[in-house]
Amino acid sequence: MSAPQRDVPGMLDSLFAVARRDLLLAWKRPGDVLNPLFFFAMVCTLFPLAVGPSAEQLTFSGPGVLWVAALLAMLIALNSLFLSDFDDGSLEQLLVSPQPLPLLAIGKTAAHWLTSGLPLVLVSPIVAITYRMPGSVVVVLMLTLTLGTMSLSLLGSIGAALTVGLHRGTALLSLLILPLSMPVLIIGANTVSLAAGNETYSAGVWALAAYAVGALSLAPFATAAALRISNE
Amino acid sequence: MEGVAMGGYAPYVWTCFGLTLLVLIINEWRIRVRHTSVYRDIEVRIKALEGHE
Amino acid sequence: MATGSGALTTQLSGRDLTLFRGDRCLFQDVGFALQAGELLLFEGSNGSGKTSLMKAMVGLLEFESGVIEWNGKPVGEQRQVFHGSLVWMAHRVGLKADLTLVENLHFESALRPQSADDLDSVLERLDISRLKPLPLRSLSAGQQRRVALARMLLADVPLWLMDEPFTNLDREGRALVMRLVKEHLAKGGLCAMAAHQDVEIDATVKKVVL
Amino acid sequence: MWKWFHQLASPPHFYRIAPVFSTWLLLPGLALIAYGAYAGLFLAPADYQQGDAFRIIYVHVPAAYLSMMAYMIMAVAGGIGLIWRMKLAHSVAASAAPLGAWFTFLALATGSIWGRPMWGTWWEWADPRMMSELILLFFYFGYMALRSAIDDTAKADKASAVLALVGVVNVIIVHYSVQWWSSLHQGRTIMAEGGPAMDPAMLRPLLAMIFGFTLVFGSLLLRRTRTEVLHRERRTRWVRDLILAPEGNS
Repeated sequence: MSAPQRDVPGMLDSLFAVARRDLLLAWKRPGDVLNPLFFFAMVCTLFPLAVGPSAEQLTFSGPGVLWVAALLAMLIALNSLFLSDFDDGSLEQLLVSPQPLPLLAIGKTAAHWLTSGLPLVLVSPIVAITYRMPGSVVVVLMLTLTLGTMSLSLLGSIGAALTVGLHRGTALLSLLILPLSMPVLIIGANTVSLAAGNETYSAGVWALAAYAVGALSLAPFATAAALRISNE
Repeated sequence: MEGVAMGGYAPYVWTCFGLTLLVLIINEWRIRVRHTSVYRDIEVRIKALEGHE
Repeated sequence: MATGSGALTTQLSGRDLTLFRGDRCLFQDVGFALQAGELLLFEGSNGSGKTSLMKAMVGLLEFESGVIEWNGKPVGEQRQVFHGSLVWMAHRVGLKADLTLVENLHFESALRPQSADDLDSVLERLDISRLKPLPLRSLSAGQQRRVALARMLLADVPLWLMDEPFTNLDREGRALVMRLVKEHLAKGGLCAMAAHQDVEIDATVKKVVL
Repeated sequence: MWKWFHQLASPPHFYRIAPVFSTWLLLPGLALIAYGAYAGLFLAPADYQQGDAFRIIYVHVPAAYLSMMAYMIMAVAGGIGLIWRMKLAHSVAASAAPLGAWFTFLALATGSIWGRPMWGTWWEWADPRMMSELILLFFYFGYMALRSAIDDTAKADKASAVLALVGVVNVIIVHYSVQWWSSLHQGRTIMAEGGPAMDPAMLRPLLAMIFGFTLVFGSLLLRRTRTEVLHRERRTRWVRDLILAPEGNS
């Protein structure tokens, strides 16, 4: 070219651009954000109906129920992570961009967490109060859910990338992601239980934080590799 | 005979060993069946395409 | 033979390219060499592997064998440089139907080097500036193609890769594409195109028949 | 050495020599299992706590061991296939998955049967080993489901290799988190910790069983892989020649 070629935009700029675009898309389609939330609320309603409304039972099963419901709601939200990008060809455009794909994957996952994990964390106190959870435990619940849903978003992005474009995607995605997410569920729910029983729970919080950091440093690479494979 | 009785645990112990044997046999059998069927599929296809016999 | 690969000449070449899809061999030992200012045409009937060849060129598919070189160096060793030098206009436009034209193009600007051209003047040239506030889903297929063309014009890259650029375009639109490609080549750019119809252009055209 | 390895990995060559290797693994493997089973059932002394029920260890531990080894083989083979584009490695990974799932199932079944006289229940949720094993089984199911959901073999190979590698990291975390969890709930384990303290008369048959099972597993894996190779290469020239001129030129 006659003029010297201009520089490629910065890597972080592209990360934020991807996140901003996905947030904008979520804003234009609020249903995609709200549906998992309604699902979360409904699963939490089903449990007292099934096992009985006694206060003792609710405080006992509360942490577990909330965590399982949050896990399932995250799973429902995951399906759409790469689906529309795959369908309209914009995934292909991301793959041939000069930006590092793991970073773009982080951008997408971050936007996904902001529109699925964060709302869950914000709604969880309301549900927790109906389960007779004391305030100090609710704080622990929100803290563990924050760290846990981050990990779930990151892990889930791997599964979503592996199954995007497959016909039986949804059921398969659960089959892949649920075993992966078990450590998060185990640590998260039991930490809240420990807090509810007035025992020391900090080890669980640290473990969740470590898991989230580990997931953040490894999962984007797996997601990027999976996206390249799935788009073939 | 005393050894076979396994001090009262015979049903458990022998079921486990039997199950193990079964799993080994099933796997061995499946491998043979699959190999034969893969081999035959290829044979049928090649002969159909190339008109042997 | 493309010799003398000086640092200043932009060139794209492929050697011994073989591609399989599943068990099926799409093509074998295809080669080409493209210099600045030249148009490369992949010709062939539907299903001959034109699209697959182009996808493999940009790295979306893997060649069974063979190598693509950009400025004399295999693209596998300089993925980011190569991707920073191209725009890929695929069959699907790759834009978000829920976002407006401007929002879409604004996002694209964070991915690739951008030319100095002003967004408004580019939209004006493509005759889509009145569509600016509309979400892409309310645009016709032909108008969406034009937005994809705007993405190409706004990127400051030497290599244009176009898969069936004339689909969904009327006669006027096709003439527009040809004019844009010609200008790009005249500026020293390169263009590779898969097309199943004849392309009439006043430039050096190399053909690969699949 | 490298050349030899490459030659071994070429499909026709592998197809030809796999049965030979397989037999040489199978026969000593079966002999070891025969000895181990006999000695374990009749020669080894009964455990002072569990009585004769402890003899289930002679099939449970090898099965559990193989369930994990198969997963490691699957992940390592997948990684090799992904990085060095070695097609044989993907065939190995594809063949190891169902075998591994079978041994995981066997470990779960024998563990559960063992648990019945020991715990008084078929399934003890708080036993960390059984839980890890169960989650491992789910991993296998996910892996095989992903493979079968993708039609294109090359794509299925790569996608499942990524999954297996992610799974390996996670299997380890699952193990520790389950252990922590069961310590909260007073988990009970059937197997005593500290293997070396075992009576040699008990340990010898166990080692023979583990080793024998490994050899038999290797033999099964080789032959499964061989069939997989034949299936994948079904359109190549060497398979055509092999099928049109059978037995004659061996």
